[in-house]
Amino acid sequence: MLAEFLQYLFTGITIGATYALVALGFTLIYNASHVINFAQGEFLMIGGMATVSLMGMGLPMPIAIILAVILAGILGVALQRLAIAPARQASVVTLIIITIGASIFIRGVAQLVWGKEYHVMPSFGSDQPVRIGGAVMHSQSIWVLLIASILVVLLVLFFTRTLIGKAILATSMNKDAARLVGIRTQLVLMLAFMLSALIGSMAGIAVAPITFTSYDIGIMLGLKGFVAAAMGGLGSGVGAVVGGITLGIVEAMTAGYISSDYKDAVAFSMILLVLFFMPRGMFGSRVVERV
Amino acid sequence: MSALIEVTGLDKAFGGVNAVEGLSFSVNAGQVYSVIGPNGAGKTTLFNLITGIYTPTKGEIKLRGESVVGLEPNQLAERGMCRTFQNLQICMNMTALENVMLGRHLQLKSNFLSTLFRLPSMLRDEAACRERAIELMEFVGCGQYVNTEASAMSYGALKRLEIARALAADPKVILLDEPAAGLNGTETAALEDLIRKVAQQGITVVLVEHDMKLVMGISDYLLVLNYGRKLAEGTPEQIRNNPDVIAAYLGG
Amino acid sequence: MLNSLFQSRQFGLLVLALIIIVLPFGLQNDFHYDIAIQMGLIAATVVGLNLLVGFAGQISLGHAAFFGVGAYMSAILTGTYGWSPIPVLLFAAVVVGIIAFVVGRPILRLKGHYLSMATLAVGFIIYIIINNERRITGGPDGISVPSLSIFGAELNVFNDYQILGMTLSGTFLWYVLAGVLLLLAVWIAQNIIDSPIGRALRSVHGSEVAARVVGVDTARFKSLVFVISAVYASIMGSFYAHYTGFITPQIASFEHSIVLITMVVLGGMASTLGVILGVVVLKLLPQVLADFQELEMMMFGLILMLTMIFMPKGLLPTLQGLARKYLRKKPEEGV
Amino acid sequence: MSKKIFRRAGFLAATLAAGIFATSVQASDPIKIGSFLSATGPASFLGDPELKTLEMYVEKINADGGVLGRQLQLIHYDDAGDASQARNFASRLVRNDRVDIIIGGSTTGTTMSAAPLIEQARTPFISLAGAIVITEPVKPWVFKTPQSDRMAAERVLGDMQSRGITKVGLISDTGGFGSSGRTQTLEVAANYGIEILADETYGPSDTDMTAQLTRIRNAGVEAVFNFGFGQGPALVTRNYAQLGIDLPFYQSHGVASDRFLELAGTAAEGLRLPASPLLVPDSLDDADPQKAVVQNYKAEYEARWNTQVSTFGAYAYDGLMLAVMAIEQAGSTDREAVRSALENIQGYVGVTGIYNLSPEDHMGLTADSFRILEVKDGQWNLID
Repeated sequence: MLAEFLQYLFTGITIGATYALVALGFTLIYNASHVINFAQGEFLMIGGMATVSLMGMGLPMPIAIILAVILAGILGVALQRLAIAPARQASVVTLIIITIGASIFIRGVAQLVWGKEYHVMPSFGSDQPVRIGGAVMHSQSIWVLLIASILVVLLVLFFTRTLIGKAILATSMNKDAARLVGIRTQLVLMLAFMLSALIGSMAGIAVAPITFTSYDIGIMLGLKGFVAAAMGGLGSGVGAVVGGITLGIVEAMTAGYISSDYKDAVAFSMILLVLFFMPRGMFGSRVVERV
Repeated sequence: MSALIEVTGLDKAFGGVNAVEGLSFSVNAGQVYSVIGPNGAGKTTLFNLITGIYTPTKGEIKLRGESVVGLEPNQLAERGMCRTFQNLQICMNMTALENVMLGRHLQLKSNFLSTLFRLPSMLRDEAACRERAIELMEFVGCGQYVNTEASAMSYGALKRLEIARALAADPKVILLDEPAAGLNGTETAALEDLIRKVAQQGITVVLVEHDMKLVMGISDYLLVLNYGRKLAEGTPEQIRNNPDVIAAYLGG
Repeated sequence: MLNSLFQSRQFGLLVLALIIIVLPFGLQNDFHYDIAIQMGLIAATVVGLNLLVGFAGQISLGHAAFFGVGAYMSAILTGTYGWSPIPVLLFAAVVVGIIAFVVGRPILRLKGHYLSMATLAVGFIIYIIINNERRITGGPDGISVPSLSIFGAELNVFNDYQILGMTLSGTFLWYVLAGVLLLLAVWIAQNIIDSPIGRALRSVHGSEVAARVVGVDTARFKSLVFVISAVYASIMGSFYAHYTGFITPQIASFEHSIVLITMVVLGGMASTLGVILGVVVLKLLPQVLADFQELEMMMFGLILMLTMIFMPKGLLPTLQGLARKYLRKKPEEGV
Repeated sequence: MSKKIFRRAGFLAATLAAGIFATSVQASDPIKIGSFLSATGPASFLGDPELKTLEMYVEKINADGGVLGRQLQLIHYDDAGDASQARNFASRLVRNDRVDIIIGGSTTGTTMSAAPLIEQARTPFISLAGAIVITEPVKPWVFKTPQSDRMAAERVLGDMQSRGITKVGLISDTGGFGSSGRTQTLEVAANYGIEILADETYGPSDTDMTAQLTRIRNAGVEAVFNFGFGQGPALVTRNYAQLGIDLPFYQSHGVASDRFLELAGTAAEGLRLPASPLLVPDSLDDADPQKAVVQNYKAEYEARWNTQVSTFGAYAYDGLMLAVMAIEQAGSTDREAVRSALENIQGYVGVTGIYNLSPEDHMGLTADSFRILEVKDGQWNLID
């Protein structure tokens, strides 16, 4: 009984950690620009696919990973400069469509360059599963959790301890005021997209040994990440992490105890329930209507 | 006759900070009643509480003897209360005239079927509504903007347009939140005239305003707020001579 | 002058009717008719969605689900249970209306991205049910739908009909039907927009708080327009199902919802003729890009992205703006 | 700036118009083979090898002089796995391009949504999708080359029966392939004295199935059967090994490719599945009539595309060869003649199996055409 529960829990936490990382990417961009970036999933895809293809060229794994992350970062900056910045006046829906267009475009290019097949990426460490209390966990899952935790800590430090991090936060709160005190908001926005891309690609690389990777892996992961971010409360880092982990655990528990047919449906119902009682997600800012 | 608006023991806290605290006052029908006070005194918060945009933490608000705490703004509109905003709330996706016609929303009884098929009854109502809206635009001095997109109008014109919209609802009481803010001398003078004309029609006017000359000129009664509390109330004459008010304004 | 001509209600309807009448002279074969008919049906759906998204400013990322429920109810009730298509279509519209009302009330309190999320979730749940309940819906492999019959007369795409001494193909009659449906959809949508109800809806978009203080029960109007647009989708979903004769859960999917809202935004939010243009472009694009094979996806994404970046207001409003600038040099008076 | 946008819009409109109308120009000479496949999208690992196969063999046949002295012209559209798109492209093929025969429909959904239109246009249609509903009941103009999913289920259950297994756990994906396979398996299990004790599913893009597998393990089963395609079954296989489940494990023909072995790695060791002989061309008995055909196709495909051959491409190979055979026998592209020639083809030795079609059977394969393979030392091994 306990072993079973633990198994579902581990499964949920592993999936959830991935969702959390994607959600963090959403949060970063949302915070700086109030844009929901539907191309977020493509950063994961770029991370995984670029690493695999660079390794295929004979590069050692660590170098391949670094190059892949840099590539994703450049892509993030390009996305902001070429697609988001020129459309500053556009409405929320228009921006959504632009990022969807961007994600289709990136996927289209990836398919041309890397083909349509799924690819295997070796685990970072051993391939032996880890056993805890009768349940097993992929050893790569430990890596995923580790990387997720480190990234979260780094992000917290970045936002609370560095000037540039504080600048991003200030821009998110009031763009005009930030500009008045001398923050170059365009630079801040670029930085937010870059950071988001870096986190996304690292998440993509970390999970690739578990999930495989292909040109279209970003669609579903991106969507689930958005769900997690909204559940946690857009703009809240804690919310993104809690939202992601909760979503993962709910999915695994539903598949284990209720019905695997309806695990996604249960997850989506739960979001509706959360939003019903907390219209700004679990940790979203309680903004007072100002008129 | 009892007061039109009666507020007793009103509190509003935002995250532990009291924006309005222990406030009681009443507005009599037919008055021009002004709320003044330094920035951050809680004037706009008070308006938002009275018009149902915020819910009070504590206290009672009565409109014509009926408790209205917890009612939605649209329910208050049904009871004859309408307002304007310090930061303009104009529908920029419509023409000026449509904005004013929107104000007559409650006066239109067209049902869904007559809308779907454009039945004559609905067209008649619309024509009457349009006529009244044009009248009101002329009344507030926006007559030349009838077919202009709201987004193409000047700030001062939009301020007056908002008053026309509020009047279109045939209110018993109208709350104006800093109507003179951002207006030049001539515009302010015109506004003063307009407020007088509105009051002459028997509509109670509640005003939040910084322009002391305007306030002292047209108000029947004043309420002075400071840090969310009542500092003083009385006729313009009494307020002008109140030492606390003088201290707050000079020291603040 | 030109401005009022563009915005006059009769003008738009007239242009549309003219296009629908003239178009057959350019359609060379049944495939062209096929695409045109689908454009008509989808356009009518999108005109309804535009009431919600374009005019009332409420985002829906799950609208295809309503389209799907209408389509599937028609497929199942006429196919499996042998009911008559038109009553089923109306019944489905009522059911979808009720569903939209029940879900709409709580989720329409949400704002911005949270509303998108909630509509996405509702859409996904409906899609998952359709996909999973294989015994009823046929599951992911889809279900076939009987042809439409009106008062006992079957309208089959594949038959020929004698009407007033002329032989007309079923496809042509479907074209006429789709054209009439689209005109009707536009007429009703314009009636709604150009009325106190429409004003209230637009005020929800323009300034919700202003709408509330003048007495607009915004919650009621949001849920009203949500229901209206869902009913539009349901009815057109039913017709679409009868027309194509076979449907799969994909028509209720998130992807399809995205396609629908993209049509609205691409064509021009709050422009009834604009969103129809959006449908035409997005329906033609895959056919045109089909020749590019591998490049198709990349080009589609690029076109979508560039159009929205350079024409954030959508195709038609941007083109209208340009036309106005060309035709009238003087700036508008009274500005 | 605005001028530029105008010009661009004009160009776009012109392109749109040209794209739609240009294809209606008729050339009478070549034999037109129409095709709509899921070359991209979630079913691309079906559509992609199918398209590659069609392209290379049309080229090859044309180089060898064509059919009836006429060249073949392949007109292909990518439906990206979307049934509505498939229907529209089928419409375009029969009504606009007026093709002589259609080979395509990678999935059951795309096939079924296109079928009514093609039937009506009285154009022979050879589908490459699996579900039994495509050819049962028989539709006059619709044929298919893959074995039905029911046959796969029967082969697997038969093999389980021979090993004395009676309690089985089923896990399938919620996409068309898995969902249809699941239904068939549940329907025929009793015929083999087998009870399905657990019936779990996963979404096509799920990344972890340990929860479902844990549930199956706890149901007290003696073997597990996974019906699905794509990367899902590889993940199931990995999760299966990771959980240390030590029961016989079966996959469907949906993963019958070397790619699957790469993805699943050592976790695939010991699992069995029904597959075409294509995966084990060299283990076939020399007397086996399929041996040469299979070896040939594999060699040619791999040489041309520099990538591993897949079972799904073979469906397209057999489809094309059947089409060519029928046209040759009919002596023309007269549609009715081709159709009737198709349904009378006997003893065609294909890569997938030996086809004996008839007016009652528009597929023409038996369950025996599936071989049972087992993974040993990372290689496919012929068991039965």
